[in-house]
Amino acid sequence: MKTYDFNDKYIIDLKSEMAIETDNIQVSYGKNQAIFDTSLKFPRFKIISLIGASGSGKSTYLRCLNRMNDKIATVDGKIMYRNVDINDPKTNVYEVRKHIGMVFQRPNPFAKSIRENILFALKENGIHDKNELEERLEMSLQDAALWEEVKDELDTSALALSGGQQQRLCIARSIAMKPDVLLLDEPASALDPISTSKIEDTVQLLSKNLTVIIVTHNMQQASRISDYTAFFHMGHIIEYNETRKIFTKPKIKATDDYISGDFG
Amino acid sequence: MKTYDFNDKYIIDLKSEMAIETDNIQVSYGKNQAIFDTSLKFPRFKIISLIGASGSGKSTYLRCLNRMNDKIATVDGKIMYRNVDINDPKTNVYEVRKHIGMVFQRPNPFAKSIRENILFALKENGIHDKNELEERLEMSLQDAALWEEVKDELDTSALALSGGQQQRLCIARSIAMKPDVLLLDEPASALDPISTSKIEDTVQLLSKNLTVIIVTHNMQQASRISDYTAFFHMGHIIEYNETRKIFTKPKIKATDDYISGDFG
Amino acid sequence: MHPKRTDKIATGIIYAVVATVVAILVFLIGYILYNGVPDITWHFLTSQAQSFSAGGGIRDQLFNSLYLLVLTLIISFPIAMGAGIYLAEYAKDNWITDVIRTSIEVLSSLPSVVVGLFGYLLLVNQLNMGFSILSGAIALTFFNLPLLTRNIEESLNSVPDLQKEAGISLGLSDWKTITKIIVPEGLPGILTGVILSSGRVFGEAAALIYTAGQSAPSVSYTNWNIFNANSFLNPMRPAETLAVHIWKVNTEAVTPDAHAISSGSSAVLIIVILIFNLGARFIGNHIYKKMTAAK
Amino acid sequence: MDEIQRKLQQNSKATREDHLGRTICYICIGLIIALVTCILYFIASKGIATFTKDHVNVWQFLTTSNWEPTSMDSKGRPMVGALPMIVTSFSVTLLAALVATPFAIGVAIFMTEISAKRGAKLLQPVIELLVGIPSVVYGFIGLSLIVPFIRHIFGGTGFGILSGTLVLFVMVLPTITSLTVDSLKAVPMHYRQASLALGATRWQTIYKVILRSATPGILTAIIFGMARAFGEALAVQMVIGNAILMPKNLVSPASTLTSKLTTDIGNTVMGTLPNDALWSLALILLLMSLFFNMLVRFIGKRGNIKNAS
Amino acid sequence: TGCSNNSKSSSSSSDSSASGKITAVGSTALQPLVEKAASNFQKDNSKISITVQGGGSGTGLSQVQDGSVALGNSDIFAESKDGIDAKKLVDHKVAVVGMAPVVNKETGVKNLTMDQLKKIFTGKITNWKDVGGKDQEITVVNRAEGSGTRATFEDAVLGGDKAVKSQEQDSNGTVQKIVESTPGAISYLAFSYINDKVQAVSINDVKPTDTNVETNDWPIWSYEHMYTKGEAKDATAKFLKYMDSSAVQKGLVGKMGYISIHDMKVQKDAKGTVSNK
Ligand SMILES: Nc1ncnc2c1ncn2[C@@H]1O[C@H](COP(=O)(O)OP(=O)(O)OP(=O)(O)O)[C@@H](O)[C@H]1O
Ligand SMILES: Nc1ncnc2c1ncn2[C@@H]1O[C@H](COP(=O)(O)OP(=O)(O)OP(=O)(O)O)[C@@H](O)[C@H]1O
Ligand SMILES: [Mg+2]
Ligand SMILES: [Mg+2]
Ligand SMILES: O=P([O-])([O-])[O-]
Repeated sequence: MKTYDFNDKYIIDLKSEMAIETDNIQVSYGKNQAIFDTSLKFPRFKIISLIGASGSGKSTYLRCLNRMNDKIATVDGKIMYRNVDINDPKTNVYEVRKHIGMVFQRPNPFAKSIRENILFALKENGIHDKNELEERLEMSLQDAALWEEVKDELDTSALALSGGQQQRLCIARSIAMKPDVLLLDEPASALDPISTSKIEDTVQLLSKNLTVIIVTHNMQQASRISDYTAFFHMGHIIEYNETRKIFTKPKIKATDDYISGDFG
Repeated sequence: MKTYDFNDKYIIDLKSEMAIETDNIQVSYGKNQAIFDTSLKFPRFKIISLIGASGSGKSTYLRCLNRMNDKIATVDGKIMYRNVDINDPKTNVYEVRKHIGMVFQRPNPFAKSIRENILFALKENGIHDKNELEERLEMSLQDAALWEEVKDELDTSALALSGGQQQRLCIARSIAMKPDVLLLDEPASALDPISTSKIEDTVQLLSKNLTVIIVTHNMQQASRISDYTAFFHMGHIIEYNETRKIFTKPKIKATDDYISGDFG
Repeated sequence: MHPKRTDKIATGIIYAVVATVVAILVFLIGYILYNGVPDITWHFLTSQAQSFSAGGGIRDQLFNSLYLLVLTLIISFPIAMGAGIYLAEYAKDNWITDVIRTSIEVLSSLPSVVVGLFGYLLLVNQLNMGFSILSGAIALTFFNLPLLTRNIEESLNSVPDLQKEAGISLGLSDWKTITKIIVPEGLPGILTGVILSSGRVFGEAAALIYTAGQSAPSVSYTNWNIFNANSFLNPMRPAETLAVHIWKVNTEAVTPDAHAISSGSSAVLIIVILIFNLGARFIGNHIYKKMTAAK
Repeated sequence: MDEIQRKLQQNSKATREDHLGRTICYICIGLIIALVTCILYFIASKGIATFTKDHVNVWQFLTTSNWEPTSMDSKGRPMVGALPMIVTSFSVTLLAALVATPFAIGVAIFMTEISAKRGAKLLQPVIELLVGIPSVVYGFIGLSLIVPFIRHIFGGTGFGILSGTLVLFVMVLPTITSLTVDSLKAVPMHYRQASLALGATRWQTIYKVILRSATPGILTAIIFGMARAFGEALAVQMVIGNAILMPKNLVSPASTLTSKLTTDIGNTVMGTLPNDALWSLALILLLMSLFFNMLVRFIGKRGNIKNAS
Repeated sequence: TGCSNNSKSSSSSSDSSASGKITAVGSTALQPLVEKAASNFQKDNSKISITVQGGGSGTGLSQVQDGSVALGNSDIFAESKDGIDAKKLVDHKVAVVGMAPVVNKETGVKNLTMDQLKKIFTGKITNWKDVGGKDQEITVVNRAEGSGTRATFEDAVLGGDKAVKSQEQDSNGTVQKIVESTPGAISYLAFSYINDKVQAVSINDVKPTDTNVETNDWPIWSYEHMYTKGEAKDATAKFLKYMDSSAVQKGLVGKMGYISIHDMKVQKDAKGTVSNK
């Protein structure tokens, strides 16, 4: 494997309003450090892709952003969201996760009906108004481009849906909470191309109202849908720039090698 | 979902020597028929991709070719290999599987050392000659492009390898048996691009000595590596042609839609 | 074709082994039912036991067994649930957890006489609870706890982590996620555990001889005041269960029809366990389907 | 500070729920630990009295074979030698496990590898029913069928280790089987696929791949079965003969720790040597179950290490 | 506290007004009689609830001594049990029970001399042919050490010698079953447990009958005791009085295979000395 200098990095300086930013994030699993000193800013209403080889720490980094690494890893550094350091142990993680939703690589609907999948968390959060619930149900399924396919079988088990539908349901479930930021960890890697392109459409639609950070292995996908792209390598952020620039004129050799498949 | 006429199909007429061919294969899981009437011929020393949407029956079809569907599904029709109908219940399935190897979507090394992973099946098949075993070990790891990476740690656990390495180990394990045909079911879908491209290289190398049939969701992959491509749709074979032709000028509308992502 | 032949022979042997085990069970069940079913009459099920004359029934013993089971479950299930959740969801991988697990295993492999004697010493004598259903239920809790705990832990662990991540990522508390999402999914497994441990509670005698006692004072089935000594619901009365009854009529062969009573009782025991088994499975599936909207 | 900022920094219902849930769980686990501590303390303190209060020599207790707590030996020490009971307990336990294990493994293989659907459906209830048959019933079936059968074949009284073994065999079969099934099921599906795809026969796959990787689990199953056998009282008591003699062969009456305990406990007076000595037997039982557990842990750890390296 | 002996009695002496809770624990040989008597007694005294438990004579004596139960049932004198302070206990003899050697029917033996019996139980005679039976090995089945039945039998038969080590069973029913089915088996049972499936053996040509017990011609017998800690009070006293009444002594006792203490022509003290009444 070629070795690259981790200090050789390029991070774009962004000026617009930020949805969330991290400041010198370090993550360790026990004694193994998985993320080193990562500071990134994610502009509002944009789609940002995280790319990099397997094990480079993309998931680890993403999971910090809504504290999903609590109890699994130790996370140092600041994560600023609405001027609050949400990595502070005193921050209410449950609130954090309501505002920063997450969708995982493998679809994980609850073993409940489609309706309950969406409404469960809403009800638990104290929304009991029938109309409001119905509205959110339809709105979120619409936004996840699933409404047409399931509107007649809202009370059947979510597990009966196809993989792609399940994944869109998971997205719908997240956006029903009206999050500010949506984190997606390889949401389409287990899916066929058709389902994948549906998910991509959904994501692009969503970015009108929220910020999307998406981990992907699929370079085409990153270049198709995202505004910015961050390239990770062995726990270090190597390059963060506009997607167009990353894929046409990467500033760092490592990025170039990775994108052209001449890496490692 | 658009509907297509399953009778509208195109199957290339091949003349060269065949490694294996299927004649009117039908597969059912209980009452659900998953594969209808599929007749395909796979030329020797070529790479053939099977593509199609999720659930279209690619895996099901592939698994028939070395009888891995025994006891799971009922398979009707003929599968000719070296002039023997290997779908005949009287055929010795263990012999069949020695000649027609298979590698699965998720790497599945045994919880044994790297060496034992390769040698296990050989020893079980009565090969006890030290030299021969060593030779096969090295040869197969070389062919799977893994030798350089593991030659110094042959006696450590295979589970300590990375996903990509594990998958190449599984390929090595299969080719150590010196099969005629190698079946690969989405061998790279769980891997990152670098590992993927290594697997692709391996496959291309292998096709000098054997026939490879590979299921993939990745259209780029299919077009990069395979000589022929078969497109499945809802259990039917729709189009089978040279890869170049399939991806540039598909003869059937369904194929065209699928490839251009305008499908379903 | 050598491996193929070995395969055939091995398969043959396994079939023979399975056939033997099934034969043993069929014989045992057959023996118990064949000997016992003819003795089961309505009178047998609904009248009081007799010690010196023939024709006694097992009404009180049958009720005591069921009541004891219910009490045992009431005491042990919530504790096991809490402990199971702890082990499946909260326990860290450290020595404290190791100690806890060992404790639970020790509890589960304790000989029932030892538990009985301990119950006798602590509950009956020290705590002055006397020979009573409650003492018995607490003693049986000792058996039930480890079985149930382990089972609940396993059932919860078998629910994929993905489900927990899903719940948590929606801003739900761990507790909500566990109780509302993971537990319902683990329910069929949990129910199986309850059935299995109930079987054990039903059949247990050694531990009960020293705790719930071996006499069945006559009680009134119309007295619903559980604090009244005469009430069938009073947990402080001694209560001979069916299994203890079988043991007693056999060891103290003063009842002329001891053989018939013990065969009849054994058959009743087995039948109750069977019914319980099937019923719980049925109900379990039903609940599961309802909760998960599966069809 | 806006609403969201404030909420982010405040505890909410979810926080409180979590605290409550955690507390409940801690209480439950605490209760269990308290129970175990309590049981260990009570039995240990009672069981040790024989040695501290009645001044019986521990070594003598474990290695001599004369059990007459009411009489003294020539040196004026009470005669309580538990050796025959210890030997018999171990004999029946080991033999029962030895006989039951092949059956259990066979059935487990059938349920997981050969006929995973129908076999499991048929045998699962079979096993659950075997668990459900009360030990008294096993005891009486043993007394009325097995003892005469053994007497018929081997002569003598029919009571003894052999009868005990046969009864225990059936009783531990479900324990060992269901735990073995669990450990076979835990072998990842893809091992089977990999092996079959390489042309291995089913038996080769089972024997070389599945049983190998399930070995720690199977050993655990056997040990739990042995723990069950070691502690079983009523059923064994009915068929073992209850004679405090060193077992000469498999068909002479003998006595296990549990059978001695159940037979005598009601006839002794709390606080006297004969009673204390019985509690010492209970203590041995307790220590043995501790020992079995340690063994399982050890095997579990070893198994993990082996699989990982 | 659940079932202790705190019997509260009302000031009135009227029969049906005494109330309370009595627990009687101990001898398994006595348990059926007390159980039956208790249930008859409760028909007229609905306010008194009586619980009868087995557990063995040892348990009965130690629990009544601890004060955890009101009545301790025992087949043996408190004096002859280690660890029991007999002075604190008050003895209430409620019945007499005879015990006899029993043998498997196939042995062909119906009578033994006292000496032969002793030699069999001490292991000196090991084959039935030595005492006039079949050529068959003798299998001795003893009651558990500490059982009242065994103590009584050994007092009367062994004269201080030690019994041979052999099978021990803790209950009459099991002994009965084993003697019935094991060829060559010998044991002993209380009269109430002897049935026609086993052979009761005469000693020195004296038959094991109630009449012979009453005159001490049959020497193996014992009292059934119900001990109280200190003098019995209130409900307990009332129940003990009932046990001594003719309803029990003339009816129940005989019906259940025991002998009424009032029918005895002799009496026995704690040391085993028999004297005329
Ligand atoms: N739960 C965990 N415990 C310990 N180490 C972990 C854990 N999860 C990840 N790691 C380690 O942290 C490093 C980064 O892993 P991470 O999963 O973040 O990579 P990734 O870029 O998401 O890879 P992939 O593309 O395969 O998903 C790896 O070395 C991995 O082994
Ligand atoms: N073991 C099985 N039992 C029952 N039905 C099955 C089984 N495996 C597959 N099927 C069904 O057969 C059909 C074809 O499935 P198959 O797995 O062959 O599709 P595929 O093309 O490989 O899809 P994917 O791309 O998702 O792997 C599907 O409808 C599927 O539900
Ligand atoms: Mg990842
Ligand atoms: Mg597939
Ligand atoms: O009546 P006993 O059980 O003490 O012989």
